Amino acid sequence: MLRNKTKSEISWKEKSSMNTEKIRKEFPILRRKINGRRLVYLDNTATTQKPASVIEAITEYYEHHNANVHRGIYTLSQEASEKYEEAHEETARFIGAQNGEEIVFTRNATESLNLLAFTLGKELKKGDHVLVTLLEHHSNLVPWQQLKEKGIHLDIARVTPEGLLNERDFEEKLSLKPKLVSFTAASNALGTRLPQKKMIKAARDSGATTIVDGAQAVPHEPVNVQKLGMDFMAFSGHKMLGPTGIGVLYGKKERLESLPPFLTGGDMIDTVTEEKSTWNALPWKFEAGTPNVAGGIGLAAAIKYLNGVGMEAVAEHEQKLLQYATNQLQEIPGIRRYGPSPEHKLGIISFNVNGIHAHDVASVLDQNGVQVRSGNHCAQPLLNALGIKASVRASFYLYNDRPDVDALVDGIRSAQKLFKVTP
Amino acid sequence: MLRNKTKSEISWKEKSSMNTEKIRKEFPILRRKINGRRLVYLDNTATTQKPASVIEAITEYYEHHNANVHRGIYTLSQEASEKYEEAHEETARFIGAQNGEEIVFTRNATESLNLLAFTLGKELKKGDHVLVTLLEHHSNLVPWQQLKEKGIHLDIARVTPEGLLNERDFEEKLSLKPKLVSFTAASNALGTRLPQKKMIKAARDSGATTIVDGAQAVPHEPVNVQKLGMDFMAFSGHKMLGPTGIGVLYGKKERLESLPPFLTGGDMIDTVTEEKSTWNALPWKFEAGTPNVAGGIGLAAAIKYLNGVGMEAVAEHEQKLLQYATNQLQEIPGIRRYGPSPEHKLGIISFNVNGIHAHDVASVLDQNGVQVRSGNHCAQPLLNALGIKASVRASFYLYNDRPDVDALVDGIRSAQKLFKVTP
Amino acid sequence: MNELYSELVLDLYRNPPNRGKLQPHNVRASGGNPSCGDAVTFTLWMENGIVKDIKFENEGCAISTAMQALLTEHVKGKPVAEIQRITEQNALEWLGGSITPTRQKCATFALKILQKELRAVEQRNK
Amino acid sequence: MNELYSELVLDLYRNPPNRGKLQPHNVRASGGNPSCGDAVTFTLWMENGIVKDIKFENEGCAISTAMQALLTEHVKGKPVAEIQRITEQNALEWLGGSITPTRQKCATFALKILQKELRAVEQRNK
Ligand SMILES: Cc1ncc(COP(=O)(O)O)c(C=O)c1O
Ligand SMILES: Cc1ncc(COP(=O)(O)O)c(C=O)c1O
Repeated sequence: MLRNKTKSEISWKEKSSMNTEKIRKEFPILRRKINGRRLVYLDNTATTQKPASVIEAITEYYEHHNANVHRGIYTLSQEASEKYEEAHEETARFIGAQNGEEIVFTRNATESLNLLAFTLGKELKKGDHVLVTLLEHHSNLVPWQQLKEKGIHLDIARVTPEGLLNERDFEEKLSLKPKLVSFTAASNALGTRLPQKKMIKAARDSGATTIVDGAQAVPHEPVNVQKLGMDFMAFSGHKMLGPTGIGVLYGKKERLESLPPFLTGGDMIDTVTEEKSTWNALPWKFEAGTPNVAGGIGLAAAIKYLNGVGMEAVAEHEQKLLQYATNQLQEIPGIRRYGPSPEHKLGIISFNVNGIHAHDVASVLDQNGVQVRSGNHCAQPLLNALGIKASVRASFYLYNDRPDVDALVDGIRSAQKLFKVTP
Repeated sequence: MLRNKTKSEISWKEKSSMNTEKIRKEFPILRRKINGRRLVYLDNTATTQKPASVIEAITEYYEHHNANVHRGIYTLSQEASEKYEEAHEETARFIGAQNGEEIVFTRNATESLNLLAFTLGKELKKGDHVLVTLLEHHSNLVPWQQLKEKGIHLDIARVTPEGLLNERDFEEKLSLKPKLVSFTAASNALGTRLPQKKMIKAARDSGATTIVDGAQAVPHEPVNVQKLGMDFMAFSGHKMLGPTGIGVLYGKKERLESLPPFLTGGDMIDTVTEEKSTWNALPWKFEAGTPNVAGGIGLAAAIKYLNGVGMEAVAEHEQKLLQYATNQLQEIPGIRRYGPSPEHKLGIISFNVNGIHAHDVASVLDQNGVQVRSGNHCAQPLLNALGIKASVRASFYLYNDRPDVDALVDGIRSAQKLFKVTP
Repeated sequence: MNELYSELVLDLYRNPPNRGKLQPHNVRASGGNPSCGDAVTFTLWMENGIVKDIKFENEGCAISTAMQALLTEHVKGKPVAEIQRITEQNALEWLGGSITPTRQKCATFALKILQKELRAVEQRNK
Repeated sequence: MNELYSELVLDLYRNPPNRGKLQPHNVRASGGNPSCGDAVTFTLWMENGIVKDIKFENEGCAISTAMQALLTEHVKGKPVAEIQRITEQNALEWLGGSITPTRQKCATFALKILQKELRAVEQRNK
C-alpha cells in the first residue's frame, strides 16, 4: 500500500506540467486552517479563491487610481478609465474576441443571461420557440421561463441516464426552429461537457441565435469564441480567480450593436433630452451607471494569472486530479457517483454515500477541513430527472493537489465510521 | 490679507467638530501626488475615495473567508454568508430601515432605479403618469423614458432660474395623479436639495408610489427612511466610501414583497421545475446569481467608518467648506456660479470661468493637482434648461479641507493667467 | 464525541420513533426546505385541541430526521397552545450538541411547518 | 511652457482663422461630442473634388477650437482623397504639445465629422 502510493506520487509529479506547490503559495487563503485542519477547498464550481496578485490589483487601484471612469478629464479619472478599458481588452484577448467592444461587464453570468433574455426576448413573438437543455444551471433556465408570459415555448433537450446530453433529442427539438438556442458548455452539477462546437453549428444552421453559458468552461479550458462561432457567451469573474461582482457578456459586435440597451441611465447614453435618449458606443451602451471598476481590474489580473499558468495546463491538471479522485473513490464501498466518466467531464465529482444524507457527508467533511457543496447545485430539474434530491459535489481547480483528494477520501471514510455504515 | 486668513483659520478649527487631519491620514490615496502637486480630490459627487478600513475589509474577506454565500454548509460558506447578511443589517440600520430584508444589494443606484422601472413599470397601463423633476441625474430619467413605449406619460417638474425645484409646478403635476413619483434628494449637477419630506407627503397623499434617488443624500447627511416615509430609495456604495460594484435598493417590506422579481436565476429561487419557478424570501428574491459579496462587506466597512465620524458631523463639515469655498470664489472676478445659495445645497459648487471653456479649466486645475469634473454631469436636460452646455463642478467630502479649496482657487487664477482672461 | 452529531442524533437518525403514516389521521402537515431537498409530512390525530397521536414521514439528513422524531415525541399528548410556544431555540436544545448556523434550518423547518398547520386548523375551527 | 496649452493652441483659441459661415456653400458638415457638449459646423465650397474654401462655427474648448481652425487651414485647396488620408495622429501632431488621452477626443472629433461628410458627398456624386 505504501509502496504503491509512493510510485503513483512520483509518476504524478513527472507528468504534471504545473507547479502546484508554487501556485498554492500564491493563494493567501490556503494558509488558513478549518477546524484545526488544512483547508481543502473543493467548491470551485461555486466560486474560486483569489491569488495575491488579484487582491493586490484591487488594493493598488483603490490606493492609487480610484476615480469615476469615462467622465473626468483629470489624471485620476484618466488612469482609472485606461485600466478599466484595458480590462475589457484583456478579457477579449483571453476568449479570442475581436476586441473590447465585444466585452460587456455585468455583475455575473446570471446578469449576462438575463440581459439577453430581456433584450433578445423583446424581439420574440407569441409562438416562437427557445431551446435549452436539462443540464442548465437555474440561471440559464429561469430567465427563459419568464418569456412564457409572452407566449414563447421553452423546449428542454433531455439527458441520457449517465447525464450526457441526449443529442438526438437536441436535434429533434432544433427541428421546431427555435429562434434562440441557449446551453451550457458544461454542467455545474455533474461536470458533463456538452459538444459545444457541434451544437453551435447545428443551431446556427437551423437559423437560431446561439448563446453559450460559459460559466464552467472559461475558467477551466482554453476557449476561443471566434472558432466556436456562438453569437453570445456569458461567464463570471469570481469563478476564474477574479473578484465577486464582475461578470462578462461576450457578443459578436454586429449582434451587440443591433440589440436594444437593457439598463439605462448614466454612462450608457449619448444625448438625453427631456423626451428621449440616444445610446453610447459599444460596450458602454450596456454598462449603465458607475461600473464595478475595481472588479474589472481584478478580473484582468485574474486573467493574467491564468495566462501565466496556461489554460492548457489548467485543463490537464484538473483532468489528472479528476482521474485520481475517481479511482480513489472507487475504492470506497457504498458510494454512488453521478454523471459520465472522467473523459466527458470537467473536474467535478458528484456523489452520494449510502446511508448518509449529502448534507451530513458535507458536515463531516467540513469537520475535517474539506469544503464541498451538498444540495441540488442550482439544477433542480436535472436532479429530479436523475431521481436524486441532493448530492455531494467536489470540484477542482489549479491549486488543488493530491493531498486534497486524499483528505476528501479520508473524510468520507470517517463519515461512514461515524454513521456506522461501513459495509 | 494674511491677518485675515489666520483669523478665519482659527475660528474654523474651533468650530469644526471633525478632525480632518486625522481623517486624511486614513485615506491612502491622499498621499499621492498628481503632476508633482498634492492630490486635491474634488469630484466626490462622481465617486469617493476609500479609507484603509474598507480596503482591508475586502482583503480580509478574500484572504480568510471567501466562498459562495447561502448555499454551502461548510465553514467558509457559513462565514461568508454571515458577513454578507450582516452587511445588509448594517445598511438597514444606517438608513433607519426595519431590517436587512428591506435592503437589496444591486450594482449601483442606476441598477436600483432600473429594477423599479422594470418591475413597477410592469403594473403601469397606457395613459398612466410618472412624475420626475428636471433636477434628475440621467439614471432617474432615462429608465422612466423607456416606459413611453407602453404609452406612459412622463411629466417633469420644472426648476426656478436659480436651480431650485419649482414647487408649484410639482404640485400642479401631482394633480395629474401620477402612479409613481420619483425624484432625487439632491441634484448632482448643482447641489440643490429638494424638499424631500414635503414632496413625499404630497405624493403619497395623491396616491402615488414614492421613490427617492438618494445617491447624493445618503453619503452626505443623516437619512431615516421610516421618518421620511418613501416606498423605495436607491443609492450607491462607491459614493459613500464603499467599493465599486455595490448599490442599494431600499424598499418597504410589504412593497418589496408584492413586487415581481427582476433578474432571475440562481439564489433568488425557491423551487424550480422544468415548467416554472417560485421565489426566495426577501431580500434574496432580488439578488439573482452570485452577489458581489466582497462589495457588500466593503460597504458595511464604509458605513462603520461613517458612523464613527457621525453623519451630522459630515454634513456640518461639508456645509462649512461650501461656505468657505463660496466666499473664496466670490473674490475671483469673471466667475459665474450656478445653483442656489449654500444653505439650499450640498457641498457642490458648479461654475464657469468667463472666456475659458469648462474643460480647459479642468485641465489647468489638473495640472495643479486639483481633480474636478467638467461637462454636463449626466444631467443634460437640466443644463439645457439653464442654458449651459457644460460647467466645472467641485464637490466636497469629509476628507477635504481648506487647503483643498485654496488649491482650487489658485488653480482657477492660474487658468485665467494662462488664458489671459484676467480682467 | 462529535460536536454536531451527538449519539442522540445518530441514534434517532438510525432508529427514529414515530416514523410512518398515522392511520387514520385528521390533520396533515407537509412541507420542505427546497434549498436542500428536505421534505416532511406529519399525520396527526387531534381531539379537543390536543395532539392525541402523531407520526412523520420524511426525506432528509440526520439533523432534520432526529429533530422530527424528537418533535413528535414532544408534542404527543400536548395541547396546541403549548405546541405553539415551542421556540426554535427550545428545539435546538433538545438536540444537545451545537448545531452550526448553516444546519439550523435543517433542524427547525419542520417545527415551523407543524405550527403553521396547527394555526390553520384553529382558524378553520373558529 | 504649458504642456497641454502651447502658445499655438492658445493663439488659435483666441483668434481662430476661418471662423464663421461660408456664404455661399455647397457642403455642410455638422456634429458634436455630446459627452462634453462640444459642437462644430463646417461650411465648404467644393469644386471637382477639391475643397476651394471652408469655414467653421463651433462651441468648444481651446483644444477643439484650435484643432478646427488648423483643420480648415490644412484642407483648404486640397483634394478629398488627400483629406481622407489625414489620420488622428497627424492631426494631434499639428497641435504640438502633448494632448492627454482624455482630451484627444476634443481634438479629433471634428476631423471625423468632416471626413464622414466628404465620404457621403462622394457617394452621392457616384
Ligand atoms: C453553468 C453555470 N451557469 C451559470 C452560473 C451562475 O453564475 P453566477 O452565480 O456567477 O451568476 C453558474 C454558477 O454556479 C454555473 O455553474
Ligand atoms: C443623483 C444621482 N443619481 C444617480 C446616480 C447614479 O449613480 P451610479 O452611477 O452609481 O449608478 C448619481 C451618480 O452620479 C447621482 O448623482
